Amino acid sequence: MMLSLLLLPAVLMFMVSFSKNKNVSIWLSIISFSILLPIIKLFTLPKPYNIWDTYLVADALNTYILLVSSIVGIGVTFALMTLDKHVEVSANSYRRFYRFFAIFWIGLIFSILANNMGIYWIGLELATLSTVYMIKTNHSPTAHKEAWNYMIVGAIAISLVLFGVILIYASAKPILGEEAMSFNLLLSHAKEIPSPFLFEMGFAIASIGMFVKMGFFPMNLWLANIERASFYPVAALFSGILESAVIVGFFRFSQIAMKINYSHLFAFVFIYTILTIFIVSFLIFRAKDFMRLFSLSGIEHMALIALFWVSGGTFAALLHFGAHAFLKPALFLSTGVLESNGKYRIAGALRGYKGMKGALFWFFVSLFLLAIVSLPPSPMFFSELYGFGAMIETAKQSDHMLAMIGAVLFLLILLSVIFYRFVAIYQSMKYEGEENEKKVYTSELFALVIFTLSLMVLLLPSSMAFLRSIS
Amino acid sequence: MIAYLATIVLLFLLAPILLSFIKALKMVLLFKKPVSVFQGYRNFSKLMHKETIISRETSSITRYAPFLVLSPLLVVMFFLPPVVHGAYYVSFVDAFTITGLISLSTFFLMLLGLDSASAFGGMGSSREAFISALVEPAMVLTVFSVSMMAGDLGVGQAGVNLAEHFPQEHMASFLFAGISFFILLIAENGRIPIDNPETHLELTMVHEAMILDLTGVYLALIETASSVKFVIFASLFVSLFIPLGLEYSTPIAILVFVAKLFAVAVAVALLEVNTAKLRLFKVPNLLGISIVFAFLSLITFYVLGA
Amino acid sequence: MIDFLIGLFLATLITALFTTRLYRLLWWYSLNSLMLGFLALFIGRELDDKAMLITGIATIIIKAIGIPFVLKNLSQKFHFVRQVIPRIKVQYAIMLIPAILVFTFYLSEPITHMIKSNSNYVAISISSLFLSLLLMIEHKNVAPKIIGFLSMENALFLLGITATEGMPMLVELGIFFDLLMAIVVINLLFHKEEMKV
Amino acid sequence: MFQFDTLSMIFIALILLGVIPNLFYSSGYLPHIDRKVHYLLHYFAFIGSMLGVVVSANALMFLFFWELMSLTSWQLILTEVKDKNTISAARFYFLMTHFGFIFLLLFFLIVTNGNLDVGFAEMKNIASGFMYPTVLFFFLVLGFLSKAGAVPLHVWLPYAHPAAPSPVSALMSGVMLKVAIYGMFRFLFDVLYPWPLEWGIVILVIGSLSSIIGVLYALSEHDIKALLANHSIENIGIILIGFGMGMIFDSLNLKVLSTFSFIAALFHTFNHMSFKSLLFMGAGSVLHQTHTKNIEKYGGLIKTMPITALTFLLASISISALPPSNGFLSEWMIFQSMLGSSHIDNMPLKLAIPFAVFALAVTGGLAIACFVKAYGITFLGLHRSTNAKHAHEVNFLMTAGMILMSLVVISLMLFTPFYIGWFDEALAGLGKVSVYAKIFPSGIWNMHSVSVHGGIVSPLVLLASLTGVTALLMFGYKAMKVKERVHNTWGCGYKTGAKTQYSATGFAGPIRRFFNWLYKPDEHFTKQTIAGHQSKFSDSYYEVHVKPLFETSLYTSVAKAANFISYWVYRLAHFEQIRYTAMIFNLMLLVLFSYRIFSHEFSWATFALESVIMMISIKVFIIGDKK
Repeated sequence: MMLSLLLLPAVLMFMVSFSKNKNVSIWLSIISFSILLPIIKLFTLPKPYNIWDTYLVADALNTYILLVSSIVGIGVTFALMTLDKHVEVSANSYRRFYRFFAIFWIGLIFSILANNMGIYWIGLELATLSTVYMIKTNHSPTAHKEAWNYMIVGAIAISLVLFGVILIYASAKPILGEEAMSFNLLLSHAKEIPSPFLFEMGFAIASIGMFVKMGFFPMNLWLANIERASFYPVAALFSGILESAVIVGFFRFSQIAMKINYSHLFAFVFIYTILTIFIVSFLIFRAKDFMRLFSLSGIEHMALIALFWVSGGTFAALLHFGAHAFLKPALFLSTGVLESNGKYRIAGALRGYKGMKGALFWFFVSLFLLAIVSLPPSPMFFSELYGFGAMIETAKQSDHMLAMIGAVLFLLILLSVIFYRFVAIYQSMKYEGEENEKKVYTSELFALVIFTLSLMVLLLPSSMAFLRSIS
Repeated sequence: MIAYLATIVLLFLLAPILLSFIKALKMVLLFKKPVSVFQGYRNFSKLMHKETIISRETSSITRYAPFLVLSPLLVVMFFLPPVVHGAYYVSFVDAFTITGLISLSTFFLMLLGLDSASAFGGMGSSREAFISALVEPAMVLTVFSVSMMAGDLGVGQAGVNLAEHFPQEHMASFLFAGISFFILLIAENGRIPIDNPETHLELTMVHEAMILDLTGVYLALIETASSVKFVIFASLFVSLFIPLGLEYSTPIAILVFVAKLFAVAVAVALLEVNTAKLRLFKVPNLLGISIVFAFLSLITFYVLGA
Repeated sequence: MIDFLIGLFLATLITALFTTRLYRLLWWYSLNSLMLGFLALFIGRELDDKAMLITGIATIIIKAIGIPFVLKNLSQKFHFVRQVIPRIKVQYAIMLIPAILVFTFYLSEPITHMIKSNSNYVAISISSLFLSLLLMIEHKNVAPKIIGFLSMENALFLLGITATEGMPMLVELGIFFDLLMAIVVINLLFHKEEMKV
Repeated sequence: MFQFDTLSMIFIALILLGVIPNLFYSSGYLPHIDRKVHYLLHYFAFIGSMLGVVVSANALMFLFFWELMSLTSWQLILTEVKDKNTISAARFYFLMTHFGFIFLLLFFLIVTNGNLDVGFAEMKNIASGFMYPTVLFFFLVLGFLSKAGAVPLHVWLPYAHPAAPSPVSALMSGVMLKVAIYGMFRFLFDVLYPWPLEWGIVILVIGSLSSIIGVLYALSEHDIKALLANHSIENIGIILIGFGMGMIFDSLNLKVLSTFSFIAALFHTFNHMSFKSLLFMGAGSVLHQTHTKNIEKYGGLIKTMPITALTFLLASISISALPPSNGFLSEWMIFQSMLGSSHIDNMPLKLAIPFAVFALAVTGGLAIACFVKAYGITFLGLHRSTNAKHAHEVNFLMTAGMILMSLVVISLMLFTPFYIGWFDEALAGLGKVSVYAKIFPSGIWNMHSVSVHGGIVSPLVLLASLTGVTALLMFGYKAMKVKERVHNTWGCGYKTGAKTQYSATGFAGPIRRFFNWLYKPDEHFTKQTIAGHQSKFSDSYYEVHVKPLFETSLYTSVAKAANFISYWVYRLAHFEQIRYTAMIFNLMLLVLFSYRIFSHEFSWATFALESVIMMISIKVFIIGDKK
C-alpha cells in the first residue's frame, strides 16, 4: 500500500507523459506534490517500518533522505515547466524527458528505501540508465558524446558497485545465507563475518564505484562535463537526487565497514576525500562557467559528507547532506535562468533582473551562492562546524594527532581556495559586466522558494534535533 | 620655590644669550668681528616692533602655530631639574613627557612650514620630519639608559639623584649616554653638522626654511622657541651628564650652572667651527651613531654593569 | 568440470582481447556468455538449485544469443566500423594479461585460507573484471566498449554464481532487467544519432 | 549563550563609543549611497554581529557572529562599487578573513572537543589537557591577528579600508579590528592561561614588526584612506607590544607589571578606536567633497572645511602620541611597561626588549612625520585640484559625527583615571592583580608607572599648563595690537602656486630614500627637456609607487603557486576525458594494492614491487606513448 502510494506520482507522471496536451506540465507539478503525503505518513510511523517485506524498509535515515530527494524532485518538476522557454527542446523529447524522469524517480525510491543490497543496486542502475537518456534530450553533438561517456563510465561504476555487493554477499553468506543481502542483518552481524578481508575488498570496490559515480578522485571532471552538456534540470537531478541515492548506499556500507575495521575505513576515506578535495579545489580555482563550478563544488560537498560520516559526525553529515541537496539543485536551476539570458557569461550575470520577481531572483541566487560556501546563517555553516568538530575529535583519539589536525588544516585551506573562487564569481556576477534586461518565470521562482523554505526548515531547532536523533 | 622660579626666569633670559654667544664665539674663531651676545635681544625687540605680514595662502594654522610652538617649550622649562640643592623641582614629570612636548612643538613647526604653500616651507618640514623621526628612537633609548643610572625616570628626580650620587660604577654607560645625548642636542637644535641656522640657502637649511614666511611677532616667537629649546637641551645635558656643583650655596651653584651652560655652548661652537654641514642623507649616519651609543650604553649597563 | 568451464570462460575473454574484428568480438562474447550459462546450469544441477537453473537458461538466451544478435543488427543498421584494432600493442598485451592474472591471485591470497572451496573463483572473477576493463581501455570505438561493459557484467555473474553459489532470485532477475534496460538505452542512443544525421 | 562580564562590557562600550558617532556620520553620508537598503541592512547587521562577538559565551555563537561580521563587512565594502579595485579589494579581504577563520575554527574545535556549546571554563579544561598548547596558541594568533591586521597578515587592510564607504572604513578600522583584540584577551586569558615565555615574545615581535612596517608603508602612501589603514597596522602593533609585554611579565611572575601592560594595551585599543574613527571620518568628509582619495589632489581644505580640519588635527595629534593627548598616554604606558623590563632576570630577554623600545620609538617618530604629511598636504597650503577648491564643509550630520567622536577622544584624555580603573577591574576579573591603586596612588592628578623608578605623567596638569601658557601668549599678542598685513608668500621671486608647493611624494622623499632598500619603489619619471638641455625642461612628471614587500614576496608567490598547481591539476583532468577506463583500472589497482599491503602483511619488498607495477600501469594505460 505504502509502496504504491510512494510510486504513484512517478507512475502518473509516466502515464501523463504520453498525453499531448500542452498544459500537462502544470498538472505534473501538482501531481508531484502528492508524494509528500506518504512520506509524511512514513515519518509518523514507528521505525523501522517494513514497506515491502524486508526488501524495502523505512528507517529514520532513509525517510529523511527520501523526503529531501522528494522535495528536490518537486522543485525540479516546477522548474521543468518553463524548460522550453530557456532552451530549445521539441515537444516530443520534452514528453520523453518526463517519461524518463518518472523512471528515474521510481528507481530512486527503490534504492533509497532499500534494505537489500541487490534492490539498492537495481534502483541505482535504473536511475542511472534513465538519466542517460535525459542527457540525450539536448540535441547537441557534445551532449551525444557525453551521453555515451556517461553510459560507459556510469555502467562501469555501477558494475563495480555490484561487484562489491557480491563480494560482501560472499563474505557474509556463510553465516547469513540468502539473508546476507540485507543491510540490517549485515550491520548486526558485522563482527561475525568470517573473512573480513573479503568484505573489505568488496567494500573497497563498491566504494570505488560509488566514488566514481559521485565524481571523486580521479574522475572529477566527467560529471561536470556531462552536466555542462545536458539541460540544467538534469544537473539538478544529478546533484540533488542521484548523488543522494549513491551517498545513502555509502552510508549503509560504511556503517558495516566501521564495525569491521574502523581504522582501515577511516584511512581509506580520509585519504581519498582529501585527494578529491585537493583536485577539485584547484579545478574550481580555474572553473569559468557556472555548471562546471557548481558540479565541482557538488563533488567537494559529497566528499565532505562522506568524510563527516566516517568521522562519526552523523549529524553533521546529514545536515550537510540536506543543505547540499537543497542548495545545489536550486543553484543549477537558477543557472538555467542565468545562462539562457547571459550565455555562459559570468560577469554581470546577476544584474538586470528588474521588478519584484527579478529582485527576488537575484536575491535568492546570491543567498544560495553565499550559502554554498558555508557562510552563516547557512545550514552548511553549522554542518561544517560540527563535521570538522567530529574530525578533530577523531584526530584527538588517534595515534597521529598532529598529522591529522594538519590534514584538517590542509582541508580547510583547500576549502578556502574554493571559497575564494566562489566569492570572486559572486562579485563578478553582481558587480561587473554590463546590465541587460533579463527575465525570470514564476514557476522557477516558486521552485527556488521551495528550496529556500526547506533550507530554513533545516535550521529549525526541531529539525536539528531530529537529525541528531538519527545515528 | 623662589629658586625654582628664579632658575626658570634665568634660563629664559639666558636663552638668547647662549645662541648669540655661540655665534660670537664662532666669529671670533673665524677671525671675524663678533656680534654682541645680546644680539638675540636686539633681534627680538626689533621683531616685536614690526608689523606682521601674513601670507595670503596661509590659513589659521599660521596664526596659532607660533604660539603652540613656543608654549610646550615654555612648559618644559618648568620641569627641568633643579640647579640648586634643595630647591623645589617638579618631580612628577618624566623624560617621555618632555620628549613628547618637544615633539609637539616640532609638530606645529612642521605644519607651519607647510601652511605657506611655498616650496621652502615644505622642504624644511620634510627634512625636519626626517631628522626628528630618527632622533626619536635615540632619544628614547638614551632616556631609558639614563633613567637606569639615575634610578628614576622623572627628569627632576633624576637630576637630583645623579647629583647626589654620581654613578661612578656605571661610568662607561654613562659616558655613552652622554655622547648620544650630545649628538641629539645638536640634531634637535639644528646646529652644524645637521643644519646650519645661519644661512638661508636652499641646500643647507632645515629649520630656517620652515619659518621663511614669518615676520614680526610670529618670527620673534619662533626665534624665542628655538633659543628656549637650546637652553632646555643644554640644561638637561648639564644636569644629567655633568651633575656637579649643586651642593654649593645658591648663588655659587647658579653660577656654576651657568658656567656649565656656557661650556656646552663653547663645545657646540667648537664643533661647528670644525665641521662642515652634512649632506641631508648623511645625517642618518650621525644619528645612527647616537642610536648605537644609546644601545651601547644600555647594554654595558645590563651586561657589564659598568 | 566447473574448472574446465571457468577455464573456457577466461580463455574466451582473453581471446576477445586480441580480436581485431567486431563480429569476431561479438562471437567471443557470445561464447563467453554461453560458458557462463553452462556454468550456471552445471552448478545449479550440482547444488540442486532451481533458481540457478533459471539463471543459466536466461543467460544463454539473453546474453549468448539475444544481445549479440541485437548488437549485430545494430551494427549493420548504423554502419559501425567493423575493424576494431586494440590501442595497446600486442607485445604489451601478452605481458599484461598474465600479469593481471598473477596479480589477482596474489591479491586474493589472504582469502584462500578463509574460504574453503572456491577462493580461486574470486580471483578469477576479479581478473576477468580487470580484463574486461582492459578490453574497454584498448578500444576507442563505442561498440567494443559496450562489449567490454557486457563482459564485465559476465564477470560479475561468474562471481555471483561461483563464489556465492547463487544470489537471491530477485536480485538476479533485477540485474537481467537492468541489462535489458541498458540495451534499450543503447539502442535509443544509436537511434538518436541516426535521427540527427 | 551570552555573558556580560567586565571585559565584555568594556568592549561593548568600545563598540558603542565607536558606533554612536558613526551613526550620525553615516546618516549624513547616506544620501550619497545608491543602494540604501543594502547598506543599511548590512550596516546594522555588522554592528550587531560585533556586539554579538563580544558577548558570546560559547564557541558556536562566537564563530557564528564572527563569520557574520566578516560577511557583512565584506558586503559593506561592496556597497559602492566604482571600479575593479573595489571588487578585488573586497575579494581579498574576504579571503583573508576567511583564512583567519580557519584557524579560529580549528582552535575552537580542538578546545571544545567538537561540542561547540560548551562555555569558556570547560574549554580551559579541555585545552589544558591538550598535548600541544603551542599549536593552539598559533591557531589563535593566526586567527585573530589576521583580522586585526598584524604583520604578516596585514596586507588586506590598505586595500579593504579605502574601498569601503567612509563610515564603514571608520567602523572597520576603528572598531572591528578591536574585536579581534577582544578575542586575544578573551581566549588567551580564559582558555589558554598559563603562558610560556615564548608566546609573549612571539606577540612582542609581531607587534614590533607590525608597528614599524605599518608606519613605513603609511608614509609612502598617497591614498589617504590607505595611509590611515596602514596606520591601523601600526597601532595594532603598538597594542600587541603592550599585550606581549604583559604576557612576558606574567610568565616571569611579575604580576603587577603584567597588569600594567595589559591596561596599557587596552587603553591604546580604546584610543586607537577613537582617533582612528575620527581620522577616517575626516578623510571620508574630504573624500566626499573632493571625490578623490589621492592626497596629492587636496590642499588648502582647512579654509573651507574648518570643522573637519580641526577634528582631524586633534586626531592627528593623538595618533602621533603627542602630549597631552590620549594617544600619548597609552603609548607612555607602553613605554613604561617596557622600561619595567629592567627587572627581568632573563638576560637575553632583557637585552632584546630595548629593540622593541627602539621599534616603538621609531614608530612614534615616523608617525609624527606621517601625520604632518597627511595633515599638511590635505588641509594646508593651496588647493591642488579644482575639486579641492570647490570643497565646502560637509553636512550637519556628518560634522556632528566628527564632533561627537572628538568628544570621545577628549573624554579619553580627560577621564583617563576612570577608564584605567575600569580596565583594571576587568583584568582583576580575569584573575590578574589589581594595580589601580599603584597607578593613581594620590588622586587622579598624577599617573605613576608601576615599575620601580618608573616615571610619572600628569595629563591634566599638562593639558592645563599647555592651554594656559598658549592662552597667555595669545592674549599678550592680542594686547599688543600688532598691525597685520596680508601679502603673497615669498617664493624666491617665482609665483607661488599650487604646483610650487611641496607634494606628499616630495614630503616623504627623504624618508623614502632612506628606506629605499625596503621599499624598492617603482618610480616613473618623465621630463620634457628643451632643446636637449638636461636642466631645462618645460614639463616633468614624477610618480613613485611602493608595493609592500610582503605582498610582492609572500602573497604573489602564493598566488603563483596556486596557479601552477591548478594548471597541473587541469592537465591531469584532461586524461579523464579520453582515458577514463584506464583511470578506473589504475584506481582499482591502487586501492586493492593498498588494502592488501596495509591490511595484511606490510613489507617494503611488496610495497616496492607494487609501486613499480603501479607506475608501469599508469605509464602504459594513462600516459601512453608519445606521439
